[in-house]
Amino acid sequence: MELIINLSINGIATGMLIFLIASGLTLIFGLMSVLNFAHGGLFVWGAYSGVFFFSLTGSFWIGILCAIVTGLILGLLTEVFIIRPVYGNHIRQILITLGLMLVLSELIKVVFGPNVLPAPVPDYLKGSWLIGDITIIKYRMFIILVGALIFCLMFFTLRYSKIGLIVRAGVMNKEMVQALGINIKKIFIFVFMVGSALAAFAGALFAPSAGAIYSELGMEFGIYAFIVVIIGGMGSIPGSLVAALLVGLANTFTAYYVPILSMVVTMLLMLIVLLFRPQGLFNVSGVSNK
Amino acid sequence: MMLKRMKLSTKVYLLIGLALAFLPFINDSRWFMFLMIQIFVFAIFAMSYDLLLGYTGIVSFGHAMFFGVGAYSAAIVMDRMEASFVSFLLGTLVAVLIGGFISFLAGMLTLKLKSHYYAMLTLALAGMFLYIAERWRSVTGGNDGFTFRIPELPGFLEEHRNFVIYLFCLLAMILLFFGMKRITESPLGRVLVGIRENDQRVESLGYRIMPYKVLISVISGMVASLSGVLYAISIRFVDTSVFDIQVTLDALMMTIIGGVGTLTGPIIGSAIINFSHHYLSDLANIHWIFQRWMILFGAIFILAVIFFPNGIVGTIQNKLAKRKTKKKQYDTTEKSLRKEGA
Amino acid sequence: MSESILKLESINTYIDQFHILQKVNFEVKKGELTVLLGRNGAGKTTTLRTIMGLNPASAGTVTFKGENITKGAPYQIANKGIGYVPEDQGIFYDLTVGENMRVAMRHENDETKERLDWSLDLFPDLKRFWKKPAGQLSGGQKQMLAIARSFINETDLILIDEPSKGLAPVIVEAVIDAIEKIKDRTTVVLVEQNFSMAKRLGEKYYILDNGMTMHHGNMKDLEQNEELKRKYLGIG
Amino acid sequence: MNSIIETKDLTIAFGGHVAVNQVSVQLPENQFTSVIGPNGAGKTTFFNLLSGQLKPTSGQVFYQGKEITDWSVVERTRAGIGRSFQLTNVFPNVTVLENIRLAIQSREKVRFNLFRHFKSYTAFEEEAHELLDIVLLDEKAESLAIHLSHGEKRKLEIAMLLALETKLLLLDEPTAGMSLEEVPTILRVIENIKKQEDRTIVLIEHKMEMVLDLSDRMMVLFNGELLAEGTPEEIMKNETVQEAYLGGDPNERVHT
Repeated sequence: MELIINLSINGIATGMLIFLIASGLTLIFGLMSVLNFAHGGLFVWGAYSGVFFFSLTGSFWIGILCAIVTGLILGLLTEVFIIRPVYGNHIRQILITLGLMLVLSELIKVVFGPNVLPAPVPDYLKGSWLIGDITIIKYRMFIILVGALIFCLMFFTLRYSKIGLIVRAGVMNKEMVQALGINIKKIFIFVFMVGSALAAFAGALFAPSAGAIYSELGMEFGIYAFIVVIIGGMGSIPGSLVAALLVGLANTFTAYYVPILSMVVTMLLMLIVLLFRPQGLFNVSGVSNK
Repeated sequence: MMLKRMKLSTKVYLLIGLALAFLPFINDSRWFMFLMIQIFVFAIFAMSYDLLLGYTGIVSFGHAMFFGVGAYSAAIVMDRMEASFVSFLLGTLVAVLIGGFISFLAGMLTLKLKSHYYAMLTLALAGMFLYIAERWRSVTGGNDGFTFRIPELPGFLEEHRNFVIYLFCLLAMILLFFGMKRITESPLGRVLVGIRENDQRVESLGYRIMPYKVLISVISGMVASLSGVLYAISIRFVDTSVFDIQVTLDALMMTIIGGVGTLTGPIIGSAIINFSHHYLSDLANIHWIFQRWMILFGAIFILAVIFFPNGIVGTIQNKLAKRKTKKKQYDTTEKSLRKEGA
Repeated sequence: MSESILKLESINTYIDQFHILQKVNFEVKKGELTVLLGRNGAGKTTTLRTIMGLNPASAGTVTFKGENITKGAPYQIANKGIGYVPEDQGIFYDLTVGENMRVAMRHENDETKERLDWSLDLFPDLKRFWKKPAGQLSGGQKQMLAIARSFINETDLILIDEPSKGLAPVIVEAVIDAIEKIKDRTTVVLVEQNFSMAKRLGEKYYILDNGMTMHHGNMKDLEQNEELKRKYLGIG
Repeated sequence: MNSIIETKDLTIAFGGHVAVNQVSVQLPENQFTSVIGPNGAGKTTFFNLLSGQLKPTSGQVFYQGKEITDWSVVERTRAGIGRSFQLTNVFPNVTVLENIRLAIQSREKVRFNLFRHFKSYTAFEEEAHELLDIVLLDEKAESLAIHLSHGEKRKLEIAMLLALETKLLLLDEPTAGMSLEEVPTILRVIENIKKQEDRTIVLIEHKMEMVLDLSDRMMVLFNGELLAEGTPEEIMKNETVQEAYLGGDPNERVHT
């Protein structure tokens, strides 16, 4: 029983991390219908700048902050120079952002060097609590909390805030939103920057839990994020959360019981979903898949 | 006579092929031959990619898995069996069958959905193959890979083995080029273009989309596997790098830079990318930035997608088409020329 | 003579390679309801879209309240005080009626509230269905929402594109009543195919044909002019 | 008289919006039926339900007595239901000729041949040219479809539909957005199809004179419901129709 609880907590923590990466992707796809294959690149840039500034300043929070700023800046540049010419054309978006992914992960090696970088956990989040036989690793708890917080924040902002309304309206009818006196270009830049910052934020949180980071992480976790978005239903934030938790739990349990299957299980989940519910678990009707 | 009935373009292609066959007599240095073989192999690989991207509008991000499956199947079969002509054929057959089967599966699952599903599924599948290749050490040798022997050629030919492989790959490229060209110019190929342009309309003309998409992805997967077989044979070694996303990216860049939907574009793209790989890596001794030449490529790729979406061949064809338009007085346009010129 | 609020001078607009508006001249006086008439494809909708900056003019000038707005972005033009009700109404279907209104509100202050209350009195249906997704409204209610939404902010000019299109006659009556009240508060430009409606509401008219201004004047004169009506509007 | 297509309580709702509501109608074979109704009345949606682009929320569709409610677009097209689209819907980056050739190729069931060269089917190309001649578009045969004007795209739509040689032709506002000079061409084409044997035409159209002139029967949709159905005379006399659709004094309506 204790084992199952331990594994579940690990799984949920992993799932929350994946959700954090996927949330930015979902946001950008769901609201702007942009497929950003460079999302993993933003994630890995967040991880590196988080670790770099943490070791530079000694403050974990400054590291996180710098990662978010990095995400915002990269998001801004990406939207203006890469995405803007290809709005509305999925195939070109896929191609161009994959090119960007390549550039981003190679640039990591130029800026931070090609070697694996150790990523420590800040002292006050080190260690664990012991409740009976259940070990609760503090940092994992921290990630679960942050993930839940981000989910609530995104969900309620989109549902109830004015900016959320404008963004949703902009997706339905871009022209009309402009004719109502709203600068939709600015809004889209903003959404893209927030999505990118979420990816970078996820990177900065991920680094300490992995212990070490390298530039190929972007591709690996980019794939995870995409799988989660497919399983959850393209563009649905609750869908992403459920799918991410599912993937996290499935991964943790198979890694323990059938280690050889741990990579394949994510794929299997996706295949099953594609087979029986190709539109994903929580499809948003507005941005459906067909 | 055969020659008379041939179109001008066909003659030109054959002539270039013939010229390439004689190239080793001018420069037979090992590295040059090797480079040319790489160009041929990747040209085949990129052409198979163009069938999907350029002619049907399907984006695959896992094309490397066919390449890798081809390379591994050939290598494993030849490693386990005696290096004979039979094992070579068997390896090729296995490679093509597995390649075809995977693309069939991926196609059935996602091709009825929008383009990005196929892209993501293939990306993930390719990731899975890489993982399996790394973990299943008893068969694949893990990250280190393994070398294997290829069948010995009779007598005199064995002395010029590189030359034979060179000719073999060149011949394969030429045959596959004409084969794929015929597919794109067949009634089926025209339906594919219709699907690329407007898939819903194709349905309301009475064509089912799925069989076409699946069929072309199977053909493409099989050809890609073949290029993997040739690759393995040409270097007599295989490791997990054949499954790398980099391989897919190479095909993508070759196709885009050369010209999507042209088949000749990917060949030219393959030549450009392979030559640049070679020379830019050499430059790494001069400045470390050249070790990171992928940045440069990525940037060129991005610029090409934005400003140069027709690639080299596509742009030239457009120019020619415009000139012809002026002659003809009415506005003939860009790609319509494709079916005549190319 | 009242002052001119909007003026289009030899406006040329292209959509793709098509030359849609060819030297359109058009002037609206403050407080007057001007109707744009003409056959399908005459360029009426494009004229409104050019004013809004949605299909910017390639030549000519658009002046609004003395300011040149020809090259303005749609949102800038809207913020100068022009409301727009497009032909398809531009309702955000998945948002509720209230959310549709909120998206349009530039400020949420007393003045906006006053305008909101006023329009809810004008269209009680909107109040009733405040929390209902706008996609579920009837055609007439959608039209009302679109109109109410277009002047929720301080608005000096409203452009309304064919409000009677696709509506049952009873509902058209309600829309006419509403526009009559609105025109006391702001200047209105109306594109309309339904001549009986145009006749009842309009003070001035402009006739477009093939992207050119063919005729303009007082609505009362047009009513008498059988020849004009037959020639450009196909009625009589 | 046999009905070629029949609907029973055909209904489709998008979210809460009922676009087509309980429409039951029989369209007789070899007759010309027009569908009229204001914008947003559900005419195009009704067509989409007949041709299979949309599946109904409830109700049934029958074609020549067989239920086809669950049939796909492809199956319906092959069975003989062809349609043109309101928003032109052609293959943009291929030539005008090729657009039609693809339709002929489908009709001739040349679907999966990947060994012969497509140009070896010379009859297809000849026929495509003939069809282009009929709609006065042959001089544009080698242009890319994307470069056609709106009216020309409409003509191409109709030529593609003709190429399919279907029993049933659903024409969705074939002359909308055309310049006045182009309309007679299309009218003549439609009249010619009407004269052919074994052709049933259903037309959505706003131009009343045109509808009254051509139709054997008319059906009026309003707010997704079938308001009336009958001969043009019956429809013109029908008071509900007068009131709802034509909106009072018909002389005051701008005919466009």
